Amino acid sequence: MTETILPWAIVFVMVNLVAGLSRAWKGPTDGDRMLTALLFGTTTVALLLLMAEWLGRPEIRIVALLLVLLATIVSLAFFGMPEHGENGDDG
Amino acid sequence: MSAAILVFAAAAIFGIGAYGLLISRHVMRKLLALNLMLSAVFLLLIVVPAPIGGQPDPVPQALVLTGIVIAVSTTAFALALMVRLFGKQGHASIPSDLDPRVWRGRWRNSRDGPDPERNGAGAASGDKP
Amino acid sequence: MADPAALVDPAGLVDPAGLVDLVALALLLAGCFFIFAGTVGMVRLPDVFCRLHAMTKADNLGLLLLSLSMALLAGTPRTALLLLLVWLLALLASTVSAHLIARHARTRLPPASGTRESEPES
Amino acid sequence: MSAQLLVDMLLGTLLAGLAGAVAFGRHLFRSIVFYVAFGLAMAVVWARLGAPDLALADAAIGAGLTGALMLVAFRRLVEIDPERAEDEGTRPTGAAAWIAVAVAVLVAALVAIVGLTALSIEPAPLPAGVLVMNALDETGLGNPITAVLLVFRGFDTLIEMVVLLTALVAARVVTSDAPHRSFTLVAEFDLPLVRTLVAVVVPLAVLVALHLLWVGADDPGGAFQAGSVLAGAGVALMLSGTLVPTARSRAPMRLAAVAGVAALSVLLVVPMPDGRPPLAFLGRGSLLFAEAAMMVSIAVTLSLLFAGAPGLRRGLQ
Repeated sequence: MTETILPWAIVFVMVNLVAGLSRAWKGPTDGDRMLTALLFGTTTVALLLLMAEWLGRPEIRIVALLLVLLATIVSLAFFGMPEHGENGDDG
Repeated sequence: MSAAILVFAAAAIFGIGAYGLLISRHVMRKLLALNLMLSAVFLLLIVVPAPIGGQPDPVPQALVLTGIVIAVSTTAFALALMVRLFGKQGHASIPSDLDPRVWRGRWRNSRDGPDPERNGAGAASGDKP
Repeated sequence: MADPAALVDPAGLVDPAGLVDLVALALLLAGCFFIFAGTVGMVRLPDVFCRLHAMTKADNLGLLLLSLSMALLAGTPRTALLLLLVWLLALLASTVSAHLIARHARTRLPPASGTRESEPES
Repeated sequence: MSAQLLVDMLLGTLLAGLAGAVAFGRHLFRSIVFYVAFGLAMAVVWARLGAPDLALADAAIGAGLTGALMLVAFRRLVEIDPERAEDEGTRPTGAAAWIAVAVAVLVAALVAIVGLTALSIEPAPLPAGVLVMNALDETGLGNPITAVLLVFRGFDTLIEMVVLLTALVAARVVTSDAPHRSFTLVAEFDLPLVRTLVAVVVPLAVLVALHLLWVGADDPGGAFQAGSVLAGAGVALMLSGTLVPTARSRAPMRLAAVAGVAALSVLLVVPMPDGRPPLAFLGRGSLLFAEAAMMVSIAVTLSLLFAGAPGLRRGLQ
């Protein structure tokens, strides 16, 4: 189980990660982009938990804990970002 | 094998960072590009030395660890500089070294005053509130 | 994606350790499914509010299932507690982030008109 | 293809793709978001490579601090002039753009060649890392990275701390005559959710930092990681309005900022006349003391750099 399936689960989660990033590129609003960062954070935590088990390294779980602890400060910094020049148009 | 893959990734990141550094004029973009190049160097430092006991060599690990912290502090300083620059000159761009128009402009600048192609922003606008 | 040979191990169904593995596998697959659902919502839904709604819930459920699976595999109460803490914090983080992003987006485009505008069928 | 190889290839591609998304494209805000994602991906790569110390530092800094730093700086630009915040001026086109592409490709090829060559040559019979591992027992430490930082390259670490302090002083000079504004963003609204978040996250972050400091001698962790985590907590406090930047710096703050340099220099220099190795005269206690001082210094320095102000005080909340 650990040997055979976990790496494939990791690959699957990573593919999800990449697919979700398309939203950060397309936008169209700043909120969408921040939302992708949020999704990226949650999925990365899942990825780290899987890796901790796969590689047999429990320290990686502390990394995941740190990520969830501090991931919010980016959203806090983003909140209320004023309107800026090119906001809203598709890129 | 996986080391080789990550060396290629580091090379790509370094190249992308170099491109961004050369092509962009906004200071923050240049900073982002510089940080990318830095990450590529960190990656190389960890991946290239032979692992010891299943772990990357501890000496470069220590170097990179301090490097990460130093990088964020210098970035913070550079960002403070950028905000000041923006307040002073009204935009946060510095001319790209690659643009022939800028070369011409510089030459003209040194001869007879400000460069008209910069929309007068460099010289006209003073310190904004 | 799963290796079928690992599953039909006949001893696995009798042996409690094998049973735990099986439950862990089921949870893992379910977790992957919900993460996938979150990604699909992220890519396909029409506007920020819908995406927020879909993504935060599906992803956190996926994370819960994955954490449960990993806790079963690791098998120690300490790890299980740590994973539970990680999940609770992730829940808190995405609650606050989603709230902030939604609030931010609402000052830009009022939800009613914004949703109607960007809905594909109208 | 083995799944392991596939994971590595995906990670490499993801990193390079994220780097591309940062460097290309017109929206600065989008580049910043992708840079945050890049920091997260770096943390995953460090975890994959078996370097949890780096993953810890990058999780705290790359994912939280740098992103918040960039966003706040960008926001300052937007507040001064929303029209020109993203203004790039004219980007090089034509021949100049091609020169940039050529240089980038050349540089990337060079890095790849150097890296691959370094991989293929026979490693030195006794690289520094092996020497460190062999001498690890004499230091009484279990974590070779902490041993390198404090025992084998202690003076190097001292200079790193000085660099950190220099960045703080330099930033202070730059911002000295600028108006100090608080982060009124979230604080203005006084959202109950944010208060809850801060009430949970900050004590936990302090706890994690102390844990990392305490186990750092033997397990992944140490002053740099713990300091980054504390700085993250400080940034959360500032962004929520619990701490407010002030124009006046008070003595405790300054002391905290120089504590690392002071403690490290004392502990490195005092044992020298006796011919004993640096940091040896108190055993593990002195190491823990030095690490604690460094942690406080790193946390305070990074927080003050984030605030862009000489001091901090409690906010209204």
